[in-house]
Amino acid sequence: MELTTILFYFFSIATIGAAAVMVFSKNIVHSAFALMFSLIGVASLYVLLYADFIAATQLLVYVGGILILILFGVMLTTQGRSFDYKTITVNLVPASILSLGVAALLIFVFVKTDWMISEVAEPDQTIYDLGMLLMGDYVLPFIIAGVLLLIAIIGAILMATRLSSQSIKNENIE
Amino acid sequence: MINFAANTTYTLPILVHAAVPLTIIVVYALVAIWGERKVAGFIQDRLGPMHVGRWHGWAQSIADLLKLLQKEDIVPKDASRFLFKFAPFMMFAASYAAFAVIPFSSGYIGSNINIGVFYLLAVTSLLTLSIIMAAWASNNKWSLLGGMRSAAQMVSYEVPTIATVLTVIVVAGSLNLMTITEMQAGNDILGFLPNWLIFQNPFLIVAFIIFFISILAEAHRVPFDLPESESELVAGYQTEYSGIRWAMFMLAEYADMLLLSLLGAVLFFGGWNSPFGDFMSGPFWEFFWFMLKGLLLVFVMMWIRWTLPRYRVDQLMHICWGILIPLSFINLVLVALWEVIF
Amino acid sequence: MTDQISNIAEKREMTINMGPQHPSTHGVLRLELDLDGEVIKNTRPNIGYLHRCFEKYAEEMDDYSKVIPYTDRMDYVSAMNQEHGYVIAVERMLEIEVPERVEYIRVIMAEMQRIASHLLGIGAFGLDLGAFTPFLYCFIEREKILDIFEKTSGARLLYNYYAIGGMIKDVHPDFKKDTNEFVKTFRPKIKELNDLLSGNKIFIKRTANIGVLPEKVALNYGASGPVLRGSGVEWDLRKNDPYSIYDRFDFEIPIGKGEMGTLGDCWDRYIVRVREMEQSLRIIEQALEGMPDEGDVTEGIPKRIRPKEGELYARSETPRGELGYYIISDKSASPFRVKARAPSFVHLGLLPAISKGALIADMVAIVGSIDIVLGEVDR
Amino acid sequence: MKTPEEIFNYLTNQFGEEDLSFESRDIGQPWITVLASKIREVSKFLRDDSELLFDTLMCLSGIHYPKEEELGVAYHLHSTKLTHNIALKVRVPESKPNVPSVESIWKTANWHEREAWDMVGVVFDDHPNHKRILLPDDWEGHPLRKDYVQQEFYQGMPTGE
Repeated sequence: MELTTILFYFFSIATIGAAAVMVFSKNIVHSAFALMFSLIGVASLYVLLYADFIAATQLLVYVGGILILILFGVMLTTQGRSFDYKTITVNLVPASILSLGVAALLIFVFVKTDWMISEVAEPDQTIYDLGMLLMGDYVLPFIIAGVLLLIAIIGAILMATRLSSQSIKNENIE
Repeated sequence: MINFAANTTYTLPILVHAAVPLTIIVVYALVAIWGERKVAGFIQDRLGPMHVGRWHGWAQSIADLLKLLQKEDIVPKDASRFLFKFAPFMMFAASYAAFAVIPFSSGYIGSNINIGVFYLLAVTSLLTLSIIMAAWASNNKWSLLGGMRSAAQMVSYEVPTIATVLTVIVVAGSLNLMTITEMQAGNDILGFLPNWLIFQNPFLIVAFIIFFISILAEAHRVPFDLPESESELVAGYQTEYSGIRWAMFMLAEYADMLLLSLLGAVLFFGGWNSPFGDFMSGPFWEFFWFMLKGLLLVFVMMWIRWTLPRYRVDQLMHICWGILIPLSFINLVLVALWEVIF
Repeated sequence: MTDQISNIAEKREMTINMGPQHPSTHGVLRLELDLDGEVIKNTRPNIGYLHRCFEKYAEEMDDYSKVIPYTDRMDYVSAMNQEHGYVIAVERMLEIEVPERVEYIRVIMAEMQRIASHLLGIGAFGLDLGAFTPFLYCFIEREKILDIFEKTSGARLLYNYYAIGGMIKDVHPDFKKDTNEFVKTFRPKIKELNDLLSGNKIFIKRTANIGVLPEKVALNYGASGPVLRGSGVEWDLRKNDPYSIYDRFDFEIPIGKGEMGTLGDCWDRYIVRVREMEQSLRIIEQALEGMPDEGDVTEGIPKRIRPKEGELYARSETPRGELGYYIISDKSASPFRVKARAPSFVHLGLLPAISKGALIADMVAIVGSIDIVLGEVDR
Repeated sequence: MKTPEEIFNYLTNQFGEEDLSFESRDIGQPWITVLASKIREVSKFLRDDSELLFDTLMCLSGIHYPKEEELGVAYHLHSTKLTHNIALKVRVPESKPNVPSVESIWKTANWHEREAWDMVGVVFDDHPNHKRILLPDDWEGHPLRKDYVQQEFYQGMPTGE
């Protein structure tokens, strides 16, 4: 076996295992950290596919951004007590049926598709093409997404300042 | 079956490559901890360590390391055991992994990938998570408060860091740290100044100041050392740690300091380029110059550490969101304009 | 909508224990804080961890002078001032005069101790705010004072040097020279300290407008010393109710003026201490000049201390504020009741009032700025 | 600026002779003994009257008088505006040691009254937080009473040496 193959299986198993822990863990913070391992595993798989830019983006955005946001949300909304993060499973039967159906569908598609296997050569300019595409063909969606994010940030700031000016008020003393 | 014999051609160089930065980090950490004490001693009008190893207590950090190795590894009863034990190693792994793209000299770089800077920033964002992990797993309110603070701080200060790194990339036109370094060779500016980026564009001086303030915050150094501010939060996320795990945190912190300083050296001060053109160049001297630049920045961090008080958490956030981020974006535009005009 | 938000905010409260083992509570003090995020909603100080029954001991002693070593242990960073307060109280009960030279030595010792105590207070305050270096600079100077004390009394912290009616022994022959030397070298150090801390932007940001104590509140809570003066009240027992020979010296009472923020904030309380050190230097200089060279300091010590029946409340200005001794005598050799009114005890009592709405980091600044000594709070 | 005698005369004009008495001994300072039930009224007057203006309570001490089987509370007042001092004293029997709290008049009294309760056992009515302050909440007895006997065990731990 090649080293890359070993690494591929290692990261695949790690990703799937972490995902399983995330789903089955009763503790929501444990789930969040399992999600982290899963995301890092996916990033490693991207690296094995020579998609280094996507791998780094995966780390920066999902692990460094969204996951931290999730953890923040979990920790702040549970009133600061550190061990009250239990989750329970509801709607066991419909959920199982639905997920089994989706799984069957995916396996069916996986088996049925006529996969074309080709040897990937290591590209030496991954980001150059990406940049060209973003600033060329897809410049409009790119800018629209940027404006949307800007509006979201302004909205968030507006909401945050209103809330904090209410709660942080130095009360006068008698 | 795994055929190791066939793989030695791959595995051995990889292991050697991995070992080089590790050696540099460990040796640097031992020197830096001793150095920090000496700097503190000098600033505070005292001697610092003097006894261990006779000459100015040079062996003090080795003795400390041995002491830490022998200490009991305490895990609090209600802690989340796996995460508690894992967090320090993950933190060190994150800062260690980032060293892969640092060009130590023209002859040595761990991995010469195209997206060097981007990879470095992405990997260091794992530091934040490991701090949250340690903070939460300790099951201690002070730890949790410290973890939350540090997460907020690091996430915020990542923005100005990335924005200033972006200004350098605009000038350099590459994300590859090796390429960025190579293009700063030579001494052409005003006839004698080296072609370092900080001299190439006046707005990059502003960028460097913003960058340096942000890395102070990213590396949890005074005046932004709120996550572990000993007078308020006891020791922040490290409160419950002892022995080797605590040593791992310290190692990671010092490694992080060096990493960000070296990044600063690459981005603004010409990386491994000698300040005297061809004089004193060559792979070994390049390594010397590079480390010298990085350690100088580390020294400035220590100097600040022992001089200033620390900010409060809301003031810290205000500096980031209210001053550094707008300034860095305005600066980005100005740098770009300068590049277009000249 | 607003109601909902405030409801959520209320539910989010978390109670946290600051202390008894915490680096910035200056001893074994436990503060129960109700937090909303990092904003303090309520503070409940819990004290008594260092309680040693000073008052009970004082009543059990068979001699008034045996109480003096216990007064040292009340405020252990300004032991000389504690002794001074007790000694003048008993002397007033006995209605005795003390020799001239004794008075001068007492004043010099007390003022040196005031500088030493303020140095510790300021240094620790800086340390609370993360400035480590000023702390050590302060300690270097404090060390010099302690060296002078050690030469004379033999002890560095708990001196037992004052006696009722005199001093235990005469000062060391080098005393005058050493003290003059110290006064000369210390002035520039205050400037150094001002450069490092008082004028530091970050330090001002951390202390100005924080923990504001208005004048009226300060008086109602019985504040005294630098805490009261920081709120702009020109009140110093050395001037307003002179004891010993303080009326002979020319010095000013520094008060807070709200220079960096609101009147009565942490910075004001801090700067009052810095300026007080300068005034203490002035007093020491004048006292060294006026001190008689000859005179037996032990001759005035009475053999038998048995005050007549009566009671009095004698107060003196320690570095922390008004130290009062309320002593009741029933004609026996031991006091019937000794109550010590410790300034730190009173100042800690006003902590909940000035810390409402502050952040945890401000709490550290506030506790540091009122400069408590737990030995005195718990007695 | 008034002497204690003047303050006493001023007070008797306001409150009458029967509630107040002026006392002094061989040495030290004189004091005014006030009837326990009147202490809050008198305190309020002392604080607010324009000729007295006692804005600070310097000290509040609990005292045990074993011979008379009485508890006492001494109030030392002081005016920063007019720079005069006065001492008040309240005596109550051990069997019914209730004294109205002056916490609403001078906030200093809050902790001092708690200490007096803790050490001597004076009960302050209307105190907002009437708990022990220096000793643990479940401690037995009041140490500064002359007849105090230390409990042998505290929560299973021996208290002696």
